[in-house]
Amino acid sequence: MKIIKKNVFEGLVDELIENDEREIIGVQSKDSKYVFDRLEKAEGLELDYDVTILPPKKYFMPQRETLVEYETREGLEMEPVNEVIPRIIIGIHPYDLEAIKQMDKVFADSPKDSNYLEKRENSVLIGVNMQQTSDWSFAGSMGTATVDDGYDLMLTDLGKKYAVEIGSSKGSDLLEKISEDVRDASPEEIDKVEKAKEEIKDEFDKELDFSPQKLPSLLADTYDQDDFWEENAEDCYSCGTCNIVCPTCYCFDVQDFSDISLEEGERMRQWDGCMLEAFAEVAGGENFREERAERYRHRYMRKGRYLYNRFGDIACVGCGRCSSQCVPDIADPTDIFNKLWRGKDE
Amino acid sequence: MKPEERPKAAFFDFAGCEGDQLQVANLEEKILDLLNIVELVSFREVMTEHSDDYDVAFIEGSITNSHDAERLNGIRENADVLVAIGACATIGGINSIRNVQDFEKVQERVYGDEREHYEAWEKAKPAKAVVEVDYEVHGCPIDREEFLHVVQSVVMGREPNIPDHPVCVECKLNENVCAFERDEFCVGPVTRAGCDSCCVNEGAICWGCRGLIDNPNEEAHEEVLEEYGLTAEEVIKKFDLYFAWQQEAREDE
Amino acid sequence: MNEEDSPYLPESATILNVKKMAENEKLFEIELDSGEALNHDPGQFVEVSVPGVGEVPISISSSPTKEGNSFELCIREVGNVTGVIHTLEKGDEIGIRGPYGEGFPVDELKGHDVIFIAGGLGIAPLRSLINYTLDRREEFEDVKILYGCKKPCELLYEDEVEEWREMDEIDYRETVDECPDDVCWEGNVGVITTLIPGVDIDLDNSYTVVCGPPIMYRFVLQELKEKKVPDERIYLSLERRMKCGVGKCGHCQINGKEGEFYVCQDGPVFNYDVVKDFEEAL
Amino acid sequence: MSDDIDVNVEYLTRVEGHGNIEVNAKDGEIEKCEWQVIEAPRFFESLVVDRDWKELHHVTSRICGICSIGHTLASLKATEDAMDIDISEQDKKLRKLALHAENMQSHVLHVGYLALPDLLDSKSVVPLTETHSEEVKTVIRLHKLANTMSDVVTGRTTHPQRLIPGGFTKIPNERELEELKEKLEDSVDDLKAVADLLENLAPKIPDFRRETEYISLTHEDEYGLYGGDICSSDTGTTDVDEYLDITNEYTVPQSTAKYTKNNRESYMAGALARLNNNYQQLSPMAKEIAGKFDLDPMEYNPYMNTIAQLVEVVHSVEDSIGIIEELLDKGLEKQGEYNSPDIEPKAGRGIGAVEVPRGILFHDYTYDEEGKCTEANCIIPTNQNHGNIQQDMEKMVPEIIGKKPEDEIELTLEMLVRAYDPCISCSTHYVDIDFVE
Ligand SMILES: Cc1cc2nc3c(=O)[nH]c(=O)nc-3n(C[C@H](O)[C@H](O)[C@H](O)COP(=O)(O)OP(=O)(O)OC[C@H]3O[C@@H](n4cnc5c(N)ncnc54)[C@H](O)[C@@H]3O)c2cc1C
Ligand code: SF4
Ligand code: SF4
Ligand code: SF4
Repeated sequence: MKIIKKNVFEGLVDELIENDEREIIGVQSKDSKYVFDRLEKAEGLELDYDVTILPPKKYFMPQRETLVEYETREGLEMEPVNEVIPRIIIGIHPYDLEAIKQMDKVFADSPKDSNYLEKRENSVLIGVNMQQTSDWSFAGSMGTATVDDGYDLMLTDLGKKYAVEIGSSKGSDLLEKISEDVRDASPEEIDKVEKAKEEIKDEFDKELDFSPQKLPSLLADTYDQDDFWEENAEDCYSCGTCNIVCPTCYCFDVQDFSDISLEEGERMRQWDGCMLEAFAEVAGGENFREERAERYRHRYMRKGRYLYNRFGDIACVGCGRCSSQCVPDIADPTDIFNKLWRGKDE
Repeated sequence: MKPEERPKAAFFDFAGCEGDQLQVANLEEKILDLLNIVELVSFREVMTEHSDDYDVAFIEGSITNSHDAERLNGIRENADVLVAIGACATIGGINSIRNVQDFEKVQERVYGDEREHYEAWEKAKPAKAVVEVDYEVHGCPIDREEFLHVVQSVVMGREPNIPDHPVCVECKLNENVCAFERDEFCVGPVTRAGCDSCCVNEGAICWGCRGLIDNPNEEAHEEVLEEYGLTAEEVIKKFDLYFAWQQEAREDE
Repeated sequence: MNEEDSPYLPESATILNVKKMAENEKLFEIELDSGEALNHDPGQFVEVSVPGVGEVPISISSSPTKEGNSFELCIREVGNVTGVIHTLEKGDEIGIRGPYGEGFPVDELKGHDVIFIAGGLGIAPLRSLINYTLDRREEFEDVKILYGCKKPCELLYEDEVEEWREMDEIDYRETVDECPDDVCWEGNVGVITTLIPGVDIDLDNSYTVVCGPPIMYRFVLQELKEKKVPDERIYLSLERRMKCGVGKCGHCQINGKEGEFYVCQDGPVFNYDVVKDFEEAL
Repeated sequence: MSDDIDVNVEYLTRVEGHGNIEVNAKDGEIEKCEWQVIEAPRFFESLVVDRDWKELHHVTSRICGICSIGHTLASLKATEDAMDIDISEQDKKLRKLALHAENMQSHVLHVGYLALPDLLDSKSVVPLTETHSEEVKTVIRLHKLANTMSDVVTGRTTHPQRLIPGGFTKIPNERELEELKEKLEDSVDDLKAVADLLENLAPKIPDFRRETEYISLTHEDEYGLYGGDICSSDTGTTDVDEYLDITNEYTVPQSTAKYTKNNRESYMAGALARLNNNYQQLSPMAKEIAGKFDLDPMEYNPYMNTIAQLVEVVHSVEDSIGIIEELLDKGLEKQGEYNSPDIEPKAGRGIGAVEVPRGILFHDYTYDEEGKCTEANCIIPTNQNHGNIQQDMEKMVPEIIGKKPEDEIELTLEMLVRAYDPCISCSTHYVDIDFVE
């Protein structure tokens, strides 16, 4: 573990903004909320934030992205497209780092999705341990309030300085530039960091009443509680907000757009959501998940069980984005999971 | 595209502000590209030439009297493809606010004593209430890119990609702070996306100009608006700024 | 980017032949511009692209045993992409990705009786396996084909069906849901399930493969159950909305109490015993 | 040349909205000479009744797509007047930019796309894309510049999203303003090119004169567009609150729109009226361009309105550059991304007037304590011009009858109406005659 002064870190960030060819991204405020966005100055960084509107996933799987370009002037020609902008992303919370680890598995699974992977490989992730928590987060329960890996550098705020853990050579390379101002952490400082990490776990207002490891079987047991799902889904707009803001949702739609010449164009993918009505609809009108309740259930199953079956991860990292942004306030996983858990004993 | 293969296109306007035709003019240099894929044979706002020989008719504005209805019927007969552009033509638009007002009063407020003078239907109607409409370009005003996309699709013989999900989707993709989190009220959750949540991106709220999605959860949204502090009457007002015709049509079904 | 890297990049291919088969179905013979064979298993599918319009999953309807390097797709016009595909002609270029998915377990089926039950367009994927068994007839025991359509005019692969009718080495039966008075039809009239009771099924030695519209499965499976056909001896080919074909986009996921499947990767061919308890599967 | 004419233009083209021209003469005797407005009524003054003060500008913007910024601003000013809402100097400047953007957009559209074809003996701009492609491209560039400005300031080119009571939901940043300023500066060559083109075509502008009254806003510090008093070329200034004394609406049988008159049978509003009333305050380059056409007060040829529009485009470009410089010099005061001024609605009546491309525009609202609109009146410039068009026609027809072939007479009349650049789609309402003050 290393220690650097805050002003040294800011200097480093400004130096990177100035001279590094990579794009420097950091957490910044937007109205009363926070977002990951391109940094103009280190000053704009807000590392003491609760949660961002969208997760940093958008840098590896952009909201809209071209996959293929085509041209038909002289016969059909198609080219793969992957616009990779190397980036340094500053200020990722542990739960988002955990989510990125999960996404890495999904897109590295055969056949590999190079559009995601290349962007991912060309990014440097600088994490930061939480100082404040979102009212809706339950990362403490999900075991994602802290992480041991998944970052290139990890910062912990120690007042006038940061403790820095190095996760990779990409991370240590960054510190090269300021090596003179980096020193090893003292045992007391290491202790402080460990304490801070321990303490944050209990800072969350929301929590799961049981171990998340029990989710897969709980959800299997409650899959056919139709009344429960219907009741809870009644106010759902099918607006997909809970999908779009989730760091572990990755479903997408693909559409073609032609240029006005009609002789060239592109195939684009865009984030999609299983809560949207047309998600499972096929030509002719058959919809395999026609009812709000079916879609609503599907999302919880997907978070708590399906991805666990496929990759071994509980696909909810407890960030609380879905619950905080769902307008009718029905997307809180702790609410649903706890109700199911309580109902189970009855 | 070879000049002779270009479909012939014509624009017609009814009761509206002509903002959608202006959006077409606002395509700037892309108009020249557009002219490579369609042949413009009638567009009263910008050209004197006129022909009744057209393949694609673009309709702007609401239908508000029988004279207009007759004209629209004639256009439908001439055209192979009829495209309604803009909220007035797709859902009745702002004009349909009067659909929920007392028509006697409406006339009196505006015409005073001379209300008998002019024929006007009690309700403003979108094109599809009068004739069959093949495609719709939603919005008040229309989005230029979406308009181009629809024209291209018509020329290519494919279906345009018109979303049937709420504006919230795009609003989230654009990482806006939700209206409800800043003490404002928004009809985005029941309004058809496709505008790229352009009003919220500009700091405002979604007003609903693209109309209701096919299967909106209006009850839930009414409840939510009331929970956030609107009175039932205010909720209705939020909805009838743009949805008056659609809501009535749905009830009639 | 290295071309091999993108799973979303189609290969260009050319339409060699188009044949109208019924009111809404056409058969397309296609060859990759690379000249190479597709190397598919019966039951697999490809993603067919019309640039500027979109991409659709389509089962490969020809058998890998077919002569030459071309393959065939039977496509019903139902929407956007399929609508434009239907306007294409010989010589037009399209994009192909694949083959994708798990096809029929040919090796498992070898040495057994195979009973095909096809409803409507369901014949398209089954035909790849049917032709495979016919081309390698000696590797299979009895082959039975039950084929049902709504009306006689909707019968696909008419020339081949004519041959099947005549063939001694297979048992071919057909039915139509209804037959207009002015059409001459010698086969059965009634839904496909009415053919099943009359078929002899050697329970220990046969496999049944079924493909048809969603609604058909429930009734056919019911009928097979009555015949005591073991669930694990039944194979189905399922269809779901699909955007990527490679297990990423999430659209084709099927759920149930037991877990989930991705049709594009775990299917489209499934063993009935494995999917029967999945609420969303059937 | 016959003394019998029968001109019947149904749905005049290349104007916004629907109007007809009907002129009949037998043996030189005029039987009918009418400018008829036949737009389907849209009842705006009723649509806004009962609606919330936060929505009015959104609704009334839809009166006209071409002058949506102007309607929005007149609406906001009326609401702000009614509720005593102040807006900052910065917001005022930004609003002036918005108004300039619209003025430019609309004028370029009219001069370049609608009027120019007449001078080039073409029926529309479409054939010109081939015969005069460079000129058309120049016009497109200017049009695009105006729209870019509208985008940067108001968020959109038609029906602005950012303008709200009390200010803006969102404002452009300094970088955007700097880029805009550069583009404005770069447009000078294009402006001159269009001026040169029109100068060469000037002899084709019909030579017709009729003395009339010109009404516009006037402001002591600037070429009045966003604010000021009402100015009559006959009788001087009047407070905006007294607008009803100026507009004096009345009905005529041939029109669904109401006509106005002040000191004479009719008056004219629009670019020419503004230029006649406020010439001294035009920017230097605008005056220079006006000079090329000998255009200075009092100019009584209505056809010169098109040239006055060109002059105003130049003025708007120059004035906008100045406004942006002022804003940048002072440094932009930042505001939130979803700004929503803290306003307590209250009861009252307010009047807002702005100059829009076609002339002076009034919105007049009355609100109850909750901020619901109880009564509204909007008087739009095109309506104010209908009477003047009619008067012009009545004077002109006898002058040209028998001297020109019928199709030329028809064209001359069409060009006359077009010169006013009428925006008939907005002229869809009568005011309540018994409007209580
Ligand atoms: C494994 C598999 C094999 C198939 N085999 C055949 C075949 O051999 N012949 C045939 O005619 N059809 C087949 N289909 C169905 C075919 O894919 C759809 O009819 C087609 O996608 C409809 O697309 P569209 O653009 O014409 O319709 P639209 O309604 O315009 O559909 C828009 C988009 O939604 C998706 N979509 C819609 N319907 C389906 C669907 N049923 N399945 C998957 N995606 C869908 C596609 O991405 C499509 O581009 C198969 C489907 C699957 C999943
Ligand atoms: S649960 Fe909430 S956020 Fe999710 S789709 Fe339904 S309404 Fe939208
Ligand atoms: S389901 Fe909700 S709480 Fe869980 S990771 Fe997704 S957005 Fe965060
Ligand atoms: S601001 Fe409106 S459109 Fe955007 S997410 Fe919120 S409710 Fe939806």
